Amino acid sequence: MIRITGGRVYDPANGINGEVRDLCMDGGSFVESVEGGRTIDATGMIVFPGGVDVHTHVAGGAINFARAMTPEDHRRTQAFIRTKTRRSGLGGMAPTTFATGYLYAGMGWTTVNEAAVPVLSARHTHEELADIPIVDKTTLTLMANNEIMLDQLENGEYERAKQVVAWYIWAAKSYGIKAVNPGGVAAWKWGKDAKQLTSPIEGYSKLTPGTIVTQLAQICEDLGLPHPIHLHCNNLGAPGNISTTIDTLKHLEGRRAHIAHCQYHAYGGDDWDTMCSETAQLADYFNAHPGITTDAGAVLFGDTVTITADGPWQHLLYKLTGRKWGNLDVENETSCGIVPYTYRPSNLVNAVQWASGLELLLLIQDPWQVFLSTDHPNGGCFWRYPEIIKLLMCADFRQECLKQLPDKIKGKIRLAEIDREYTLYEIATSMSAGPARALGMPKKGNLGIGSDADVVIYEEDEDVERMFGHPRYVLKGGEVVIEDGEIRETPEGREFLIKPACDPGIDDFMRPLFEECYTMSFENYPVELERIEHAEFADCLGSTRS
Amino acid sequence: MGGKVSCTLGEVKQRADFIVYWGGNPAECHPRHFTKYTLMQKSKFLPRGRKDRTMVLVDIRETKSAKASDIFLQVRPGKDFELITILRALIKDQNVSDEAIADTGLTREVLDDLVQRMKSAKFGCMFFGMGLSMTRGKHMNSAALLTLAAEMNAFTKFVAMPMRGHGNVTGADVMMRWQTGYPFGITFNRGYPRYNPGEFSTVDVLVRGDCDAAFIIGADPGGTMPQPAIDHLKRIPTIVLDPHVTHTSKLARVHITTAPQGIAAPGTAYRMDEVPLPLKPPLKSPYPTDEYVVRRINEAIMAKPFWLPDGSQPQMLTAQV
Amino acid sequence: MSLQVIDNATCTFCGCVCDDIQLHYDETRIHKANKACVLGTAWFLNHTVEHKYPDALIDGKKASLDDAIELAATLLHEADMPLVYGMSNTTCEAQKECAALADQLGGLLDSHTSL
Amino acid sequence: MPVSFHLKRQPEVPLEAEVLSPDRICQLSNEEIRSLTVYHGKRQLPLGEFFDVEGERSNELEIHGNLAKVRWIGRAMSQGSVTVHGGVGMHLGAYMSGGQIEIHGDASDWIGAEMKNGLIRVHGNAGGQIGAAYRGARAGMKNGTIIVDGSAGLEVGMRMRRGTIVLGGPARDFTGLQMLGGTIVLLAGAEIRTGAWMKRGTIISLKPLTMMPTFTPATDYSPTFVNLYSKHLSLFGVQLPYAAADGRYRRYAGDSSVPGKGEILVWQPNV
Repeated sequence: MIRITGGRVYDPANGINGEVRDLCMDGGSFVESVEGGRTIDATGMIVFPGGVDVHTHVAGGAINFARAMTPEDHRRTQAFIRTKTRRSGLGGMAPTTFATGYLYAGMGWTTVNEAAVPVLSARHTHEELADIPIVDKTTLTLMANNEIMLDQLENGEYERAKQVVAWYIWAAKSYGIKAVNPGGVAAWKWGKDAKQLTSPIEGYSKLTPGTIVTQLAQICEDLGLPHPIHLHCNNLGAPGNISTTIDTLKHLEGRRAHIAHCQYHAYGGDDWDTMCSETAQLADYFNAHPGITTDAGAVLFGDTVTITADGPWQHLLYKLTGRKWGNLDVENETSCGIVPYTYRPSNLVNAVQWASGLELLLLIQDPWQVFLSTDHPNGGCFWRYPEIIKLLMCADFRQECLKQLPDKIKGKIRLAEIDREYTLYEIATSMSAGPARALGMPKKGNLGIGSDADVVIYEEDEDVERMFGHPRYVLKGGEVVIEDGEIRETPEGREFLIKPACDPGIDDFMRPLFEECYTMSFENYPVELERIEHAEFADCLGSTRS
Repeated sequence: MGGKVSCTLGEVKQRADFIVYWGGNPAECHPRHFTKYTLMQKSKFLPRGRKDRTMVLVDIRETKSAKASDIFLQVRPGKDFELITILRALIKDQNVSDEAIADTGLTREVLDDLVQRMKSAKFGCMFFGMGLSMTRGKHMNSAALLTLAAEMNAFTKFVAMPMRGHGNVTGADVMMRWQTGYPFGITFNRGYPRYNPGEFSTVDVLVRGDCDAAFIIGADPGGTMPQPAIDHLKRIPTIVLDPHVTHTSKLARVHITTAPQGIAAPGTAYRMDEVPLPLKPPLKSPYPTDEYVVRRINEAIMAKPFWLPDGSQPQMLTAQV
Repeated sequence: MSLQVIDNATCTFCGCVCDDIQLHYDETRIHKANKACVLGTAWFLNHTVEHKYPDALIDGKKASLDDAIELAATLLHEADMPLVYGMSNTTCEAQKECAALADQLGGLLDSHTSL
Repeated sequence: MPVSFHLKRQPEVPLEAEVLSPDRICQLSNEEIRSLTVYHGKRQLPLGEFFDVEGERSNELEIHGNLAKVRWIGRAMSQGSVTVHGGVGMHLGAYMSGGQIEIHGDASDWIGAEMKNGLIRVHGNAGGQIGAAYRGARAGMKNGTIIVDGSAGLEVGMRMRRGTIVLGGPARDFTGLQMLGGTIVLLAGAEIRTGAWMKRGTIISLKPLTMMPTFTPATDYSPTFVNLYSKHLSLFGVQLPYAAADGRYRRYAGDSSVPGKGEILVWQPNV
């Protein structure tokens, strides 16, 4: 039992904007009142719901590949020393599992969404998630290049495709689906890509990326997934890709959707020399369509390692940078590529990317629609979020940063003309309330009675980056996990999953198709429920769990 | 800087029309590799199965696997690194002299043909075994082949992967990466993981006599390592966990018999392509599992005083240099 | 007595980790391993539930499991530079305990890969 | 007055003693020096447990004893000098950016790994990975000079970017592996795969080498820079032949597999 008293509370989901309120928690949830227990005096402090990361890559084959590829970064990065009860770990571009939990909790984030899980190695992802302490987790299954599913769409078998998707979600014990470069990764398996939404995909006669986008979004709606389609559009990172992105959004019209890391999809220009920001166009679309959400995928200058299921893009990046390249294609399902990268302010392309991420966060008016993310580790590491918060809250600081960009940037970006500054209320929306709502997690991202008692308490500080980087207290499930910058407790987090309704005959349908393209036994493929540590079921919309 | 470009075995099964085995003998060491994953399978992309695939075997001697191959290339012992480096040059149309090629035991005609086949493949895959990774040059030989595969992607789809032996060695590699950031050769003596193969790798540690106790599980260095390493294991307190009393058990202070994995111990094992698979043990062993025994040892140590003083800080980070 | 059957059992003898083996077994041993290769068959059929070895040995003499665990813990705890090595022929679950052991000991952690 | 250290207790396991560096010692009193922490395996112990220490507050260090198990001496030092009478363990002068190290005895692996500047002189034999990059790093030594009178091990100068390595004795395999720049001088040759995958840089060998197949002989000549280089190296007592009357250098270019623009010069004496 804990009572937090006297703090200025920011709880956008409940419309509370900086009012002084007391919070009580017991048994992991907020309650009306408690008798006894600890009291935390938060007088003069700022109280937020724990952060929710809607799009990150913290566990599974891809990030683990990145860890193996970057020993030089582990040697220089933040190290967490072993204590009697706490495991050691390394931070950096691709933190180890234990350190991932410490770092997220250390800046007040208490829920993370691992946004790319191939079903074939979902067991591996869950094993890693079990080793990430403190935070609660969800996972999204990679679907838009699954050949069994694509074959159904190619043949016009929508209902079958829906069943296949439901089967895969349950096999992976995941929370929803992620669509990466629809059709493009399947083409990459032949060394090709899919850039046009309306052209048939390599290896198919009719199927286009556009069809995949529309139908997959509809499948998510029909299955009642709490989180809508989570879409990584085609043509990521390419100059002039704004037209693809807008075209994709039009294919989604009328449906719910979450567009991942939109910064990477908002460029104009014809080539690397003429590449410029087209964020205004994209932001206008979002402003006119309140039903879709997005996360920024903001870029921060410095070293990182890029990992994405977008194999073709990574091969291009490898050729551009001449640095290390890792690639792992997963049978029938997806691919992933890994390339270490350094974003430099002096590099015109990087400068456009840096500005674009911030522009989107600032030009999309409603913070319930655009969320804080760096697409960790692609645009920058998640533990650098406080830097972004400072850039959003301090227009002067932004202007200062703009000065380090090359002169040629003039005319390519809009950032210099934007004077909007985020309020604390808007930050709380973008880092917690908004992503929780988009993920369909009613007990996250708010401080209402009955919700999960995940709280972060900041001591007010003129230096916003320091304030958000070093919370005074972090509570997870009603337990103090961080106090005065020290890790106090490292409880295990929970994993949320769904069981979408599924035709019982689907197993018989899947088996022969499965055996044709996979190399493991059909029976051994689905992740056993008992492997998920602290599994918690979420309900699908408009249906009760079957 | 090259890289590591790989895929799961199902991709090979479905797509690979060009398969190279380098320094490995799957016919005898991974008997089902051909039939289950690579050569014999039919798929929608390769409907005629074996007929739609070309297999090349590169080795220093004609092993049983040569029978399964379309092309057998006998490389002179110790010339693998040179041969792969020549191929890297040839795919980029760089000039290499006939004498230099002849020195590897092969001819220009053979290599030109190989390069032409590699480039015209739709999906190439190279597997390498211990004949490559354990001979002179070691990790650089593996790096050479991985780099060649990465560079081949300028022309067509190409991947490479090691043919790992020893059951779940891949699982150890994968798990250590997520828990420590490094795949092997790790020390925790400063309270956090540090990595340096050659310094913290077991053979080197034992031969130099750097450790003063050893805990050996699921391996038998007493039967496989060089004599100076074995001699050091005899000198220090060694603890062995194994389903059998092994060579190492015989020189150890403590041996504990455990249940064999997958036969009497449940859990997970990783395939060579890093796909995790569940174990389904049929038998009930009279012995406890490794997992149980190591957890008990961990608990017993937890009850003893902790070695690292409070307030210890990381000191060996290069960021501090 | 009729044999029990497990379908799609996983063989961990080599890196192929085939998971389509059909095992026929009774309380004491595995009698048949369908689909397994010659190496896998030998691996499955050579193990029995027989109490072939002592539970534990200390300095070559039979000892109880508890004594062996306590002595192992003491020896490792006293060492200045203990080594945790191997982990090829064991489960991931046991491997995780081994990593926890090396972390707790402040020792070295290494697998077969480094050879 | 240099601070002098005499090894009094032989470590049983590796002793990590990065505190044996002028930067760490130069401001400290004798007592403070003795209480600096070293790692005997995982145990944190005071330096005084292993060494008798005489003197204080100096950036000149003199160390006596068989230090084969003592690692990281002179790590990241930027000034002063370290002189060792006896052998030393791994990582001698790794990351150093200035000052000098002189070893009257043998050294081990990773001497001057990723060093930025300074001088390391070993009068005995050395191990492998001299001036190399640690695993995964893009570049090894960035500048400075390493001179080993005796032999060396594998991967000498791996991925070095600038600076000079001179080996009096023979080196083993992969000398100059993936070299990016700088110079390696081999007075007694090397085993195989010298210059493999080099991108740029120069390797000079006074003895015949087994060349990688991806190196092409270009010309036999007497390059003027060897003349200048020899004069520079004569400061360290190293002589390179350059007089046309004595012979010429055969220049090999490679490694064409990269493709790289490195060069290997092999001395061809007139007979």
